[in-house]
Order: sequence, then C-alpha cells, then structure tokens
Amino acid sequence: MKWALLTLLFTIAAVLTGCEPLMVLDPKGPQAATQAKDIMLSIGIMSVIVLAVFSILVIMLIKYRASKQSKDYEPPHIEGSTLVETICVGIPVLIVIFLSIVSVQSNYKVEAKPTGYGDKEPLIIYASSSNWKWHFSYPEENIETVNYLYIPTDRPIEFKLYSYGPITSFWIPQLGGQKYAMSDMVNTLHLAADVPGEFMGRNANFSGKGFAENTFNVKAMSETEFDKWVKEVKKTAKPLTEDKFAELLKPGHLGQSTYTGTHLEFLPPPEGENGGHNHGSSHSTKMEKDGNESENSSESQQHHH
Amino acid sequence: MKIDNSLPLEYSTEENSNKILGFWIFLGAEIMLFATLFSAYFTLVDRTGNGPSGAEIFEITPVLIETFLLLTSSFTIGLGIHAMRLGNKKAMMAFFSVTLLLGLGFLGVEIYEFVHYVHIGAGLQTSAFTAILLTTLGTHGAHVTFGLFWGLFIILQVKKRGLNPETANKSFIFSLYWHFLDVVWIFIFSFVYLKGMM
Amino acid sequence: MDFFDRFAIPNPSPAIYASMVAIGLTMIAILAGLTYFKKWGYLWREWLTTVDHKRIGIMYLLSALLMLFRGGVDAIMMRAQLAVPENKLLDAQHYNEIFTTHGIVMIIFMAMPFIMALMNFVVPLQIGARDVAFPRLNALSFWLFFMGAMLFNISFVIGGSPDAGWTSYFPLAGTEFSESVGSNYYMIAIQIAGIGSLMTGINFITTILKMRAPGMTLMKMPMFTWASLVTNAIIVFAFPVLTVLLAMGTMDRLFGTHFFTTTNGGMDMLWANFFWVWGHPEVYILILPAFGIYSEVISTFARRNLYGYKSMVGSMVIISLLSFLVWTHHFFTMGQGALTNSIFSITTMAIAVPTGVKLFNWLFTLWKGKIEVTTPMLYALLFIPTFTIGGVTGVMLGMSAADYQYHNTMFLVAHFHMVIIPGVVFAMLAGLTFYWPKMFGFMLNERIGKWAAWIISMSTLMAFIPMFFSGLDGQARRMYTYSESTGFGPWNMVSFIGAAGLAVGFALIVYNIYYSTRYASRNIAADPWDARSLEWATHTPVPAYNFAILPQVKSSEALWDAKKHGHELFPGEYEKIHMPNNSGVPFIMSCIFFGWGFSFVFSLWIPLILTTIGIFVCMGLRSFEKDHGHYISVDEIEETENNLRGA
Amino acid sequence: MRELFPMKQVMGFVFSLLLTIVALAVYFLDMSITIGMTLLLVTAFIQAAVQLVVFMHAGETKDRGAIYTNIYYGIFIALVTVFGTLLCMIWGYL
Repeated sequence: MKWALLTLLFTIAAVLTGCEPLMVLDPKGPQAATQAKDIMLSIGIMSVIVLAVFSILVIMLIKYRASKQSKDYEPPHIEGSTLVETICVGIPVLIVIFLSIVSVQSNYKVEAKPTGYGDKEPLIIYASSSNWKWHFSYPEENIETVNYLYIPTDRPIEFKLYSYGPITSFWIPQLGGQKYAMSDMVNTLHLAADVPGEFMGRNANFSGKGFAENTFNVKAMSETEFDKWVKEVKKTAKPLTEDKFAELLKPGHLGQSTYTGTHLEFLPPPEGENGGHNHGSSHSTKMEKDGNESENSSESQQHHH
Repeated sequence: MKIDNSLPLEYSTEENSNKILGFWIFLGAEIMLFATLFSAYFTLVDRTGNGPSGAEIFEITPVLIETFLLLTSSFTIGLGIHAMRLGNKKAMMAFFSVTLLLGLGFLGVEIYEFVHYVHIGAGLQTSAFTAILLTTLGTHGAHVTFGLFWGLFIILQVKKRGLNPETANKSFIFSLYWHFLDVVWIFIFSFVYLKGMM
Repeated sequence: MDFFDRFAIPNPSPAIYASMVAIGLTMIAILAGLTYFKKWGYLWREWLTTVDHKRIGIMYLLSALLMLFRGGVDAIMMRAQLAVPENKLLDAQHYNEIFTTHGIVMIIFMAMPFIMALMNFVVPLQIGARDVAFPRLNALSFWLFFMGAMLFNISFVIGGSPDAGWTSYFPLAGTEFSESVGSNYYMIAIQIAGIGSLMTGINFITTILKMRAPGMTLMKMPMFTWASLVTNAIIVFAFPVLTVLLAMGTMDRLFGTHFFTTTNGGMDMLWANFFWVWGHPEVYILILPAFGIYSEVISTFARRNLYGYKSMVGSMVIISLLSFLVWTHHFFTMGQGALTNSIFSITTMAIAVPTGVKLFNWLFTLWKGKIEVTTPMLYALLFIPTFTIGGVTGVMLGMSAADYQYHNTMFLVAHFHMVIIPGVVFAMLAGLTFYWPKMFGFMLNERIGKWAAWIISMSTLMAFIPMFFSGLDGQARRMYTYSESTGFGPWNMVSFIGAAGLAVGFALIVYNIYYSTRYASRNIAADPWDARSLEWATHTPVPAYNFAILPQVKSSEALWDAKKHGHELFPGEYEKIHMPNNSGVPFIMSCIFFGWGFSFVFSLWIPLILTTIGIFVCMGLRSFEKDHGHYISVDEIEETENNLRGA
Repeated sequence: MRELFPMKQVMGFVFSLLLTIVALAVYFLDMSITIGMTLLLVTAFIQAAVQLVVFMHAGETKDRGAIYTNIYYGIFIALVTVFGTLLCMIWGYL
C-alpha cells in the first residue's frame, strides 16, 4: 500500500512540472521575491523533515512488524532516553531559530520601502474597496480609476488601503503579499514592479455575495508610458464628482472606469492615531443596501487590454 | 456518604471537596471572562465616537460608596464562614444577611449610576466606549444580582435544614463567589474609574 | 403576516425545500416509531434523564456522527460547485451559507462532541472512577450542546443560515451587511453549546484531579487522560473569551451597540482579535485528545509502553500554554507592523517543537515493538505522514512575511484540513473503532474498516494536496466560482474527486457499522485488543458502577501490570456503591434553553423573558432539591458481577 | 463575641481599606500616568492577593496545588490576553 502514496506524490510532481509556474512563486517585484525566497527555503527545510519522518516510519514498519518477529518475542519496556529526546528537541529548536531569524528579517523588509530603487520617492496610491469594487486614487497625478491599476516600473509604490464596508484584502500575488483594507484605519502596503507586465489583483478576504468577482487588473509599464497614460486620462476622463462617487459606492459590480480628480478631496480617508475612530459618523457615506447589481458605468473611456 | 470529621464541614465528603475544587476552576474561567471584558475595555476606551469620555461622566462619590459597600460585604461574608466553622448558625446567618444587604446597597447605587449615565447621554448605543463600559459594569452587576438570589436561597436552606455538610458546602462556595466579585470590583474600581479620572 | 415573514428563508432553493420535507418526514417517522414500539418510557428513563457518563458519551457520539453527515454534505456541495470553472450548481449566496455552516458544524458540532464522546466514555474508566465528578452537570453539558446544535441546524429551513464565514468577521456579519437572522443563529447557537463545553471542562478537570483510583498519581495517568486534562484546562480558559465575544456580537446585532460596527468608535478588528484568542486554543482543544488517542493506540498495537512518557506530558503542557500565545498569526496581514508580527511568528513556530517531540516519541514507540496493524493502528500509522505534511505547512504559514502570500488562500485551507483531518478525524475514527467493543459489545469488521481507512486517507491527500498548489497560484478561499483563464480548474477537479472519495470512505464506515451490528460475534472478551490500561479491566458491557471494587494502580499501564506481572488490580471485597440519581432537569432545562435561543434569534421578546425565567426557576429548584443519590447493595453487585462473568 | 471577629480577617479588612485609600491618591494627587498606573497595578494585585489568601482560604486543603496552579494559569493567560490584545489592536500601529 505504500506504493499508493508514492504514486500519488509522483503524479503531483509530474503535474507540477507540466504546468506554468505558480503565481506566487513567479515574482515580478522585490517584495514578492523576498516572499517567494522564504517560501522556497521553508519548503526545502520542511521537505527534509517530512522525508526524515517518512523514512523513520517506513524503517520501523518494515523492521518491527509482528509478522517479521518470532511468536514469543516480548517487546522490552523502554522509558525513553535523555539523549534521544535532547536531539528531538534540539534539532527542531535550531530549525525554528533559523526560520525565526529569516522570518523577522523578511518582516522588516516587506514592511519597508522596497530596496533597489535608489532614493526615488514612492508613488502613493490610495486603494479603497467598496462592495465589490476597487477604487484607486492617485493624489500626485490627481486621477482615479475603478477596478484597474496602472503603475510605473521604476518607482516603489506605497498603497494606502481602506474600505467602505466589510474588511477586504488587497492582493497582487506577483508583486507581493496581501494586506487588509478596513473601514476605520489606513494600512500601508509597500510594493514595486521590476518588469512591465499584466498581473492579477484581487480582494482575498471574503466580503459577501460579490466576493468571487472582486478582482482588478494591474498593468506595470515604464515611467514614460505611465506619464503618457496620465496625460491622456487628464485629457479625456470626466471629473469625479461627489454624486458620481456615491453612485460608484453602491453595492454591485462595475467595469473599469477612469476619472480626473480623486475622492480624497471630498471624502478623506480615515486618519489619526490607529486610524481615527470617527470615520463613518462624521461623513455620512453609508452605502445603500440594495444597489444595482452589475451596474456598468460607461461614462468615461473603458480600458481594455 | 463517608464523612471525614478531620476536615471542616464544608469539605467533609468527597462530593463536597470536589465541588469546592470545581468551583475554583469555574473562578479560573471567570478570570478569563473578565479579562476579556477588560481587554475590550482598554482597547475601546478612547473610541468615544460622538459620545462622552470616561472623565466626563465618572463621579467619585457613588464609586466610593460602591467600593466601600462591596469591600465590607466581602469582610462580613468572611466572618460568616468563620462563624459557620465555629458552628454558630445564628451568627453565620446574621453575617450572611448583612452581606446580602450590603450587596443590595451596592446594586442600588449601581442602578442609580446606570440611570444617570443613560440620562446624560451615555447609553448602550452611544459609542463603543459607553457600550463596553456598561457591558463590563453590567456583567459584574449581573453577577452580584445573581449572587443576591443565590445567597438568599442559601440562608433559607440553612435556616430550615441547619448546618450540615451540604448547606455548609453551599455557603462556603457562595463565599468564594462573593469574594471573587469583590476582587473583580477592585479591578474595575482601579482600572475603569480611577484610571479614567486620573 | 409580517410576524411570520421573518421565519421564511430569504434565499430559497429546491434543495432547501427538499431537505425541509426530508427533515419533516424523518421527524414524523421517529415520533411514530417511538409511539408504535412504545419506546417513549424507555427513551426517557434510559437516555433523556441519564447521568451515566457512558451513555452520555454514546449520545455525544451519535450527535457527532449526525453532524459529520451534515458537514460532509456541505463539503461535497462546495467541492462539486468548484469542480469546474464557472459552475452554476450553486449561486453565490447559497455557497456562502454552505461554507459557513460547514466550518461551524465541523468544528463546534462535529469535532467537539466527538472528543467529548471519547472523553466521556473513556476517562472515568481509564482512571478507575465510578462516574465523573458532577454527573448531572455532565448531562446538562451534553443537552446544552445538543440543543445548540439543533438550533443551529434548523437555521437553513427557518429564517436562513449564517453566511459570513465560520469566523463571521464584522462588519460583514453585522446587521449592516448581513440582514437575515442567520448571524443571530451563529451568535446564539454557539453560545448555548459553548456554555455546555465550559461546564464539561470544569467537570473533567475536577474528575481527573480528584477521582483517580488509589495509587494513580498524576505521572501514572494513561496518556489519553493526560491529554483530556490539558484539553479541559484549555477549554476552561478559552471558552469564556468566546462567551464574551458572542455576547458582544449579539448586542451589536440585536441591541444596536457599536463594538464592531464602522460607526461611533466601533472596531472591526476587535472581533477578529477575540475570535482567535478563543479560536487558536480551540485548535488545540481538538488536537490534544486526538494525540491522546494515538498514544493509546500506538502503544497498544506496538505492544510496547509509550516512549518518553514524561516528555509527552511536558510537551502537552507547553502546547497548552503556547496555544494562548499565538493567536495573532491568524491576522498577520491586519497591519500591526513588523515587531508584533515577529513576536507572534516566533511563538507560532515554537509550537512545532513540542509537537515534533510527540511525533518522534510515537515513532520511537514503534521501535523494538511488535507492530500489529489493526484498523485503529492503521489510522494512527496513516496519521503520522499526512499530519506531518499538515504540520510543516503550519510552520511555513507561521513565517509572517511569507504568510502575506498564503493568507486567505487555498494554501491555508489545505493546511488546516491536512492538520484537522489526519489529526482529529482519523483519531476519532481510530478511537471509535478502538473503543467500539467496549461501548457496544462487539467488534467492527476489520476488513471493511481497513478499506475505509485507506480510502479516507488517500482521498484526504487527493482532496487537499491540490489546494496547496492552487493557493500558491492565486486562488483565494471562499470564492464560489472562478473563470477558466485562471487555470484553477484541474486542481479543483482533483479536489472534487478526493472529496467524493472521502464520502465513499465515510459511507463504508456506516456500512461497517450496519454489517458488524448484524453479523459480528457478541461473544467477545473484556479486553479484545490485548490492551494496557484500566478501561479494559472491567467487564463488557460495562456495569453502571464501572468497577465493582476500585482498582489499585502501580503504573500508567495498570492492566498490563496485572496481565504480565501478576499485579492484583482489585483487592478487597464488595462494598455498597453510591451512585447519582437520574434527572430530567438537565434535559428540560436545555429544552427551555432551545426556546430561549430561538426567541433570541427572532427577537421574540416576551417568550425570551419567559424562557429566561424558566431557566432560573430550574436553577432555583436545583438549589432547594435534596438529591443524595442511591446505593447499589452488595447483593446486587454480586449478582451483576456473576452474570457478567458468566457471559 | 470576640471569637466571631478573628484578628486575621479584621486585619485583612483594614488592610484592604488602606489599599483603597492609597489607590485613591491617583485621583486626588496630581501624578504622571506611569506612576499612577504603577500605583494602581500594585494596589489592585495586592488587594486581590489579600482576598485570595485571607478570605478565600485558597491554601487550606491538599488541593492547594491544583487551586494555585489554576489561579496562576488563569492570571497568566488573562495578562497575555489583555496585553496581547493591546499590542495587536493599538500599540502595534503606533
């Protein structure tokens, strides 16, 4: 029966090699690379442990099966040995210490401005979620997009995350891990894209009926291209008014759309110590409960790629 | 049931001694119950929304009265158990009655305090802070209320059935409960009221 | 009509109506059957009012199996929906309700009663006691759990199921985004069951600390008893957190407070925080008894004493403390910064050390043994490799920077299923098979049992290994559908086949129970497995008083000593035995609790007040009641013992 | 009558009143938050210990080991919960 397990493992390995690289293990930015490196390292170490356990188990089972022993064999009484147990504690402790050091270092890395971009100021983008959409505000460029995100490749990006409604989680697997967006505070997520390309982004935290489709597209491009896009938006897109934004916030799914101006001006994000606790009571932007499902805003130019 | 005469009445049977240990473990759970409330309180204390803060609504006088009543009741119930161990049923019942009266007084002041809070606009629905304040105080107050009925039932039983292993055991366990409520109050007094007014 | 509208299901579907009819018919059939066979009196006298730990254990077991079925059907429906991209089997709302109830049913109403079943049945026997310390409280615990489970389960036919995930994070679970009564059911049904669990915890700690047989010091307790002691300690300190949390959630939903809302200072993170302050220890509440079962099974069938007894005990105590120090790893991505994450990352990974110690001790118990692969042993042997995979991925998840990529993905789902299924489910099935003869007086068929064990374990790998990959490929958990271009399709299809395999495995276990009930020999000895501890020293079926004479114990393997070294287990003569009386109050009080919960869910304030008074009246009556139990006379004991010996 | 008021309990009561008065200093006197909190922590925990030992007879039977273990375990986890929660909910973000 052991072969059954082995066959299964081989099948999985075969399927694996036949496939495209898994998204998380195919990083396109420094943060995702740090995380992928940690993941591969831990998979390596853990495989050794799994192999050790498997082999001890197999050896024990082969050697000490009742059928392999004489009928009158009486297993001895063994209390345990300090030496063996020290080893069983010692090796895991060493592994845990090693992984802790790696983990702590990576923690500080992913929580800081990505390295390797010189002293370039990070581009700040406010990413806020509402049921079940993402709003991206570029205060520096003074534009705002819905459900898609354009970023330059040669600048670090600093996302400011918050939510109009349930907790969501902002995640672009190929650029880096996720972080929660919540209604009463702003979280910061540092990402950067090393190469141009299109990436999948989504809300990873369950947020109700429309959760599965709560995705957005990310396109990384060179800085010149990015600037060109910003200029074009400023020329063609309609301004984002307070009424328009209130309409966008209604629950439902929307296509992609673009605006000049940002909602930050008339509806600032929560602020203050620990996120400022008055958000929601001072601004009355309570979402209407029954908005139009999959209402499609086509007022400004649609971006397809 | 075997009765071990070397121990105080309340421990004298196996069942009795099980009950006392079981109740101590229950108190362990109660520590966690109140610890959770305190964690929530400390987290939400500054989140007053559009409502008042602690410093704006707390008053020292009722709090001091409550503290004094509860501390004294904890002392008298201790004396009640002492009297019980001396076999003095009358004194024990007297001390228990005083304890319950003090508890009733405490509850009266607390109810006054609650009415006052709601009156000045610090109700349950006002803000996260008022909600956790009233919940924490209310949980303690509900324990006291429950204790008043429990204590009354015990006095009635001691009166009718006298001091026997069973009633002694119940009285002792009740005293543990009452002392524990006093301990919880000390923490409320220090970390809700005094810290809030500091 | 307005009044009745609230009881309607907000999102009806043919499947729900069909189950409604099926539930109704089953209820009628049960009631009619009880009446026709005149079993009402029997049911009341022998089961509903019983305070016997063995019968309570069996009732827990039946409830757990029932709930396993319910949770399993949910699981199959989920995997079927995800088997192919853009499937239309379920809509989003229905899928959300199903994964929510799957989680709660499996953890609170399946795994918890399953461990309670084994603890109830085994622990008093294993320590040589006549019952638990507070038999009546034990009955109340069971009935509260049962009524909580029933209340939760009627949600999908009356008023609608909860749909905010088993974690029910606010504000999603608040009234603003979750209007139906579903989340009220969540708050109140779990509250009722939770109170029952807390009382079980107190009861078993007292039992284990105070009622051990003469000679059984703490360090001579069998490992399952140790596991139960540590587990119940965790229950006592973890469940009050849940009590407070659910009360706060209830107040937010029904009384308009602002603990977790987005307005007036409410803090949604606080729900997540307290949920996991309870939730993480809860994981160890489930896994430690399982470890206890494996320790018993492995040492029995390796025919050897457990290797490293002291380190086994020590590691459990350390796990119980560490389990309270790691909860933040469930929300590393909430923004609390690198320092906090680092602290909790280290404590999380530290748990791997005591767990590893246990794993190696089991492996070394096999060393120089004489391994006999019976069904329970097969589960234990299959547990070791599968659980190792689940365990090491846990260490990976503990690395907080990397966790940013695993969080909320199928990788996480794969991890905890690979821990809970081999860890808890295999252990419970092993324990079920192992203790079945003691419970019911016949053995389960070994051949069918082994087939089931292989099918279940291979299907587990097949169902959950693909999720590691789809998670790393960007599949978030709780998505009811995905597009073909994501490439998740093949992974999920394999998962679905695995889930179907699991269903086949469980069906085989049911068939085994049926088959063995019909054909197995009733003529078995008290100790059919040639086991080592006290529970096998008494007769099968176990008499009401467990042991006619209290056993004298010299080591953690008292029965083994008696069998191999001629140690006299039962010295002395029969004496009359004091036993507790049956009582209907726990059952009645729990029924009132059910009414209380139902009124609460639907905000029926007058019934709520009446039932609240009812509950306190029950407590008041108990306070004044004189119940000193009864004695079993020496003659009666002699008669019972002679009959059992003759059998 | 005298035997109804044992010295130990009377002293315990007087001591607990004293501790309350000391704690009150944070209200009546002007002090920094650090000193105030330290004072409150010290008085509250001593106060709890007085109740436990003098009034609740925690150590009087052979179950004292179990009782104290239970209480210490409870206090340990309670402190972890309080400070852990503050760390995750407030301090971690500063």
